[in-house]
Amino acid sequence: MNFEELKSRIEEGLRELSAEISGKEPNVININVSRDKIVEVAKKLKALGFDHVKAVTAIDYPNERFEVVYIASSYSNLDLAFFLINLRTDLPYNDPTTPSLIEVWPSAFYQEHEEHDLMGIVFEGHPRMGERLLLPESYEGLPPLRKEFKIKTEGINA
Amino acid sequence: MSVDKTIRHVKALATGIKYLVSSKRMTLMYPDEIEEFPDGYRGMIKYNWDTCIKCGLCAMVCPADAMKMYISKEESEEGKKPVRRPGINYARCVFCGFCVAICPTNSLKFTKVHDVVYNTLEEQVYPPEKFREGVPKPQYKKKPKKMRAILDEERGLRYEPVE
Amino acid sequence: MSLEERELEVLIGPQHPASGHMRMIAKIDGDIVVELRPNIGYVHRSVEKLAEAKKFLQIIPLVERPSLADTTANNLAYVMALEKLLGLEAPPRAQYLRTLLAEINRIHSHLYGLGIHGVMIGSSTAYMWCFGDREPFIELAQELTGARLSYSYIIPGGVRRELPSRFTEKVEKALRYMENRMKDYFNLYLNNPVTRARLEGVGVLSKEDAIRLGVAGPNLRASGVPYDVRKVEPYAAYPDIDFDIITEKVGDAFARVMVRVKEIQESIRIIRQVLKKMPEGPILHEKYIKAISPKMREYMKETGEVKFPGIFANLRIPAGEAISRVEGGRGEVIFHIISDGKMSPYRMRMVTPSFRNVILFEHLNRGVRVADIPAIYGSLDYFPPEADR
Amino acid sequence: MQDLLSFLISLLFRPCIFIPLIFPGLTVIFIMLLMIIWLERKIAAKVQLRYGPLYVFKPLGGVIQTVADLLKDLFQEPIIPKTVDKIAFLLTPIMLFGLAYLPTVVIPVSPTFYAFRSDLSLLLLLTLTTLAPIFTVLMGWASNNKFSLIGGLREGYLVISYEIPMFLSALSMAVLYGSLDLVDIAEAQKGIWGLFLNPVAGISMLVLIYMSTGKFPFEIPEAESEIVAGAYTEYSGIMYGLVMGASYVKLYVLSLVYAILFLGGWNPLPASMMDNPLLPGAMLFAKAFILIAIGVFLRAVYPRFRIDQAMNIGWKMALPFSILAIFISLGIVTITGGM
Repeated sequence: MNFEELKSRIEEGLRELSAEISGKEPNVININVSRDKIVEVAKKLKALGFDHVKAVTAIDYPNERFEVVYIASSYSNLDLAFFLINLRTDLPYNDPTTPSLIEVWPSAFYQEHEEHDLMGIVFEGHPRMGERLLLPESYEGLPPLRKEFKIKTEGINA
Repeated sequence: MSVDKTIRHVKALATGIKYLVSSKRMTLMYPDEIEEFPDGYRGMIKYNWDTCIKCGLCAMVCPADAMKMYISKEESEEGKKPVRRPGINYARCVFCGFCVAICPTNSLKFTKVHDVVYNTLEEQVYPPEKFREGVPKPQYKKKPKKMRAILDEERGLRYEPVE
Repeated sequence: MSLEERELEVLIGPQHPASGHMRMIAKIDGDIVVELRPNIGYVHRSVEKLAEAKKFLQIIPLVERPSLADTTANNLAYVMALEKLLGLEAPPRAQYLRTLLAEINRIHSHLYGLGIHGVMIGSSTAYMWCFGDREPFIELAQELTGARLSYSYIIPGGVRRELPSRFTEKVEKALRYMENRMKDYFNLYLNNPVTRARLEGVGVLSKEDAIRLGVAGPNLRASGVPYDVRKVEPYAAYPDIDFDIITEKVGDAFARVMVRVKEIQESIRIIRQVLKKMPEGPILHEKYIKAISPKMREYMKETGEVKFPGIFANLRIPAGEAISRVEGGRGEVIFHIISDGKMSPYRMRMVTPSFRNVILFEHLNRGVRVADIPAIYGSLDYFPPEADR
Repeated sequence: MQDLLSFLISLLFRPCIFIPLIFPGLTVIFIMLLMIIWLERKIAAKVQLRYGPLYVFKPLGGVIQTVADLLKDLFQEPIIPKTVDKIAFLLTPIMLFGLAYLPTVVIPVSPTFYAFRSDLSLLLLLTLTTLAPIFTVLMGWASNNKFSLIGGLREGYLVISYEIPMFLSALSMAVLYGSLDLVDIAEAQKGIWGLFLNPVAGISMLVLIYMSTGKFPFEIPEAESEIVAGAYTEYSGIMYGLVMGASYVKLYVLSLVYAILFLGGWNPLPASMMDNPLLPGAMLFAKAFILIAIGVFLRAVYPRFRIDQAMNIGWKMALPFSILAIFISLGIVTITGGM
């Protein structure tokens, strides 16, 4: 399967879900959706054969938005395994909640939990929201991956 | 107990006995013997005071903030303006060798020294004046035998004394 | 008696001979594990955040640190992402050298995993043998790169060292040694009826579950999914190399061990081909060679040691986004880098195979016996610092 | 002066003093312990391509290492956790070691040299060896630690699965020789050793000895990678030394019994050498020591079984085999009309 073919097939599959689809050669397909459609889009993608999530990246654009990127691909169909689907959704800065996709992709379980822990995104429907994963239980304060959380740098002079 | 299992038990025991009676060993008897490292080993770094052009690239590329630019006192007083030279903090150094690789005049060079003991954290900081004196000599209670690791088809690694 | 009273909660780790830097909270009923929850994060070092404060080249040693036994995979994946953003490719010889180091690293990473697994089920001999036999390969890598484990060998546009003299010969000796030793590994450990009894049929991961849970690396292939990044999205010199993807059908602990053992044998094959086919040529992209002063270029030719051009100190990466993946010893490493054209990444996501395999602790340790916990743990080749990053 | 010395020596060679204090009693136990722990580490090291203990007295390959370890243990602070049951916690190591040592009194050294002779000495000996595991279970409970508890329970489960077949195997020899007296049994093997007469009993008893003393592949009650150190988890210093030593002492005692039951005891020494206990004693000790050495060698070869697998071996393999062994003995007795 080549890139264009897959892109058009995805476009066809997601026609009614008002998803913005753009491609980046040779193997990345970006799908932008709003958060209320994301579960449906994920289900469609799973039906197309993208059966697992490789990574969940949350990106902080201060005072503007959060972006959550699910990088999905396929294990069961090795033709599709070459392609990486980036399912993206933007979240408003003051309300970083999005439905969890663990029902569709259980492989996102720990990834979502980590982004919750370190970036403060709330994945609705995830059973471990509010629990710590990597940070100590007693940690309070800003989620460390936020841009507001500054770390000290020393510079080159002693 | 099947025959196959019995055979496999016997084979395992026989292999154990084979190694019990053989005299192969992999150990390098550190610290009585120490390994002489191959060329290009990324050990502690020596500094050439004279060829250094004080460009600061080494401090800029250092991933661990170990290499820093220190004010070189004498030179600064002489020239009436601050002159900065690199110094290293071995408490932080990760021995990646980026500073050596980026130095445009080869003023930083690797040595093969790596096993040095310090009593305090402060001792591990080498400002330029100390840095130029070279790397400390490892101190041994008894002079160790220097051994070279030789790859061997029979034994994997074999250590041979270096003359 | 009610069910709650029957259950005993056992905290395995973080101070336990076989827990590693993590805690497993096990609820057991008699000798049966009812539920096990991994509690990770004890060695979290926040690589993703630190990367945002460091310059691109400085991140190379940083990404290596989480998985010290398998540094090349992280190093390579990170640099590949940078190269995608820079729009350049390393010259062929550099690609071959990268492959060479990656495969040497895979062998000693697998031996590390097998050894730890050995001592977890009680075979101290398997542990000592594996750790001893890692040594020739570490010695080889040390000769090539100058360091035992934290190689930092791969840089944007190439690699840092030329092949040392008589290296091929030395590699061949180590490979032959390993091939011979494998027989004794089988006799004493892998075919030992006690080992078999402990591993066969324990912690079975079905193909469907492996796919559903997004498992990575040998653990995935042991369940019968022939997924290997080296074939799916070939990088470095892998397109030119002939090798097989190792899979097993059963998906139990023994299958996972066997995948690793066979991959060592496959790596031996790859290394032989790499050394045979190694092309001549530069080992750094010419764009960077040009940026190096003529005197230093001369020095590079003489010693085979690559000097960095001055621009490396403050390397700027064009704005954009790149995802790279590499098949490391433990599985697929993924880097997702978002650059805004400055000297540090805007966001760097690093997903390691161990982190993706954490989910297996919960999944596989249901209804097994207490003694199976270490047997399953070890078979996953799980490395806590790698998962915590 | 001379008289006093010779009197003391003759006193020492009185069976009721020699046996409990010298051989097979305390002195030899102590030397054996130091030797066997060193040997265990050395054998494992050799198979694993290492040196093992070496630096404490290098000319003899570090044989004094265990003494150094013992001294270290002696001077280590004995930590008694607040939450333990103090009396049980402190008492069990002593009971464990004492009960492991006690059966040595019953063991004869030569046909004429014994501290204690009874028609039922084999039974008495076996009974005494079964007492120790009870204290391991108690130890697991007294430590108030989950790993200790699991370790103690594991020991409990194992005891019932190895004890019965081990008794049956041992008793099959009693059937064969028509006596429960260890001296009689050893004397009956002047010609053929018991192992060759009834190999089924011999092999199953040997495996069960290693199982009962926690040698690999049956090192289940103290499986380090699973339950830290089992019942011994909370112990430190000399108390740990005692409990660790106890399992070796048990191995030593059972090896001696095995040597008497299956390897002919002090045979094939001629009767003229039997007057002095030293030579037959050395013979007996050598046989037992080989068995111990094999036991510790297994560590280098095997991983450990899971508890259910070990219990399977006890119930489904060793038990039928030991019953078979009894029938073999009965068969031999019927055919030959008694040994």
